[in-house]
Amino acid sequence: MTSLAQHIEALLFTAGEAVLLSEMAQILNVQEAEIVLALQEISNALQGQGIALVTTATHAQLVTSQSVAEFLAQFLSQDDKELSRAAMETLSVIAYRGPISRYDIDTIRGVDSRRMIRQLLLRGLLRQIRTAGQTSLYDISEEFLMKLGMTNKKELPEFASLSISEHLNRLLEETK
Amino acid sequence: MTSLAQHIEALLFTAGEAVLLSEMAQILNVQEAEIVLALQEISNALQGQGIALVTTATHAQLVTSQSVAEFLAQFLSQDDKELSRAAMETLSVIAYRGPISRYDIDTIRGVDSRRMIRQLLLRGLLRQIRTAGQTSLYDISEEFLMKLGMTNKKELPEFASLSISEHLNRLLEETK
Amino acid sequence: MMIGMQSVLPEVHIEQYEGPYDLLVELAKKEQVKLADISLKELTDSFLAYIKEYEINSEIIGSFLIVASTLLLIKARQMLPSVQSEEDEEVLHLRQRLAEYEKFREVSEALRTRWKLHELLPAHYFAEGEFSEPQNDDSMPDITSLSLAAALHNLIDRIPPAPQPSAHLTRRGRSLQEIFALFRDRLELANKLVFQETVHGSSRQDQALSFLAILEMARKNSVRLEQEDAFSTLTVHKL
Repeated sequence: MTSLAQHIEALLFTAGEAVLLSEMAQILNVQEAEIVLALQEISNALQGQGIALVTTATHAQLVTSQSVAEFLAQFLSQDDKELSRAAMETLSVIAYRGPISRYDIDTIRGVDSRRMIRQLLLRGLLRQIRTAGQTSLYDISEEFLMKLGMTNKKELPEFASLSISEHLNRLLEETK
Repeated sequence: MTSLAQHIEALLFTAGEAVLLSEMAQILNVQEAEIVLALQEISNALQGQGIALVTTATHAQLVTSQSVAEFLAQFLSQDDKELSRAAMETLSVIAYRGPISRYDIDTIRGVDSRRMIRQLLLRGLLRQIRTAGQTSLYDISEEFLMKLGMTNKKELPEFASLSISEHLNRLLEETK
Repeated sequence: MMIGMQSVLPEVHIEQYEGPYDLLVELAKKEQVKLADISLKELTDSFLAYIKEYEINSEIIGSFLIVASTLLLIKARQMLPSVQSEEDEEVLHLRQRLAEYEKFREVSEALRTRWKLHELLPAHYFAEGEFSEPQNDDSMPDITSLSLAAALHNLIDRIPPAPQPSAHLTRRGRSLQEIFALFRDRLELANKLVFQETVHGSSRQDQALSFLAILEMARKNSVRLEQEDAFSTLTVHKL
């Protein structure tokens, strides 16, 4: 695979969504025609793998391949109505400690929570609070609170003690 | 690529984070040894691409490849915390000798490493492997390898000689 | 010529050493040699001076004292010729461990220069925060507030506990200064004392420090030591 194709593949992989061909051309400082050729190369290289490339006239995106669609559909349907333990934990941290930064969430969980946060955002359970020039903070969404039948977070069980857990405070303090 | 390898690759891509080998074995209803073989197949298939596979004794994760790391570095912020000398020293001992008990880590470093191990666990750079009824063992996480731009700990400098030092084995034995 | 302890102590206070081996490697570095190539004898004074001078975190002081007690053997041989002179096992052991330790030290220095230099990234790394509103209400899973609380409890339980200082290492021992003062006071009263009797009943840590203290006093010519052979009574005379 050419170096250009490798760069494009990595860009698509880290973007995690459809990317404009024109944007890639700009980032990589090449003509769009070269991008199109490189995409063809990536598509060929991925032949027979579990990942594939989808392209339109304007966009490209890495996706799971057709050959595994059935398996994945079956696998993913299992946790449709259920959140994984990791997702539940992330959600609980945000519910009791929010608004909270991703850094603090990571510290409490001990692992990178980017993907979990993304998943929870997609499901409408979280809201992202952005302030110019500062790190985003996360809190549970109004919709989710309503779904829990609550009007205020303070109605969560053991809110008073869990939201100011000494244990967690110390942990965050230590890693600052 | 075998169908199993395709499924695993798709699973890893969808997960977007490290997945336990045992969990994959369970989902795909095969032995862990088969997973290990399939991972090798994926790793081979990805040779020369912009995506690669990181593996540890317990986990696997799809990541961007070494060949594009320098290119991607320009998009990364440098605000992250550095690693202290002592932290890297502890991680090195664990990387080369893991899975390793705290007692052996202390013996090699000549100092109580509890606080350090805890901090590294909290930062997700280590994993604690609990075996029923036995002392916990520690090993490095894929996060650690990724930060070093490596896909497997065998890529660590002088891995072969440091990981199986007869001399050190004897020293550790003597202090038991 | 007698070299004062302070003068062999270079700018060590700049950094808190992370352990006795770490300190020894750094001291050897200041002599511009590898630890494997220097005799521990040459580092003993600086090492002892360091632990005497600087407050070491109580969690790791024990490790320093264990090494100190081994180094004291070397020093004892210098000052008390009656102590047998061949390299004893304990010192040899320390040497071997240091040699192994130094390998990891070296490799970790190399890894530090690579840290986050060219890291590998996970999928969706740059995707954070690029989301629109949720598609529809169906996407919201069934969650109860109780399961939320349970999940947080679960997580808190799994946080590794803060290390408990282990009793044998961190029970606050006396500082070297305190032990100096103790010996001085006693010698003021008695003019001579028997080391073994004075330290009888105190911890191994305090005994090691006491021994260090009298060796140091002997060196500064404020006491004279007398011992028949390796394991006999050690008498300390005030000068």
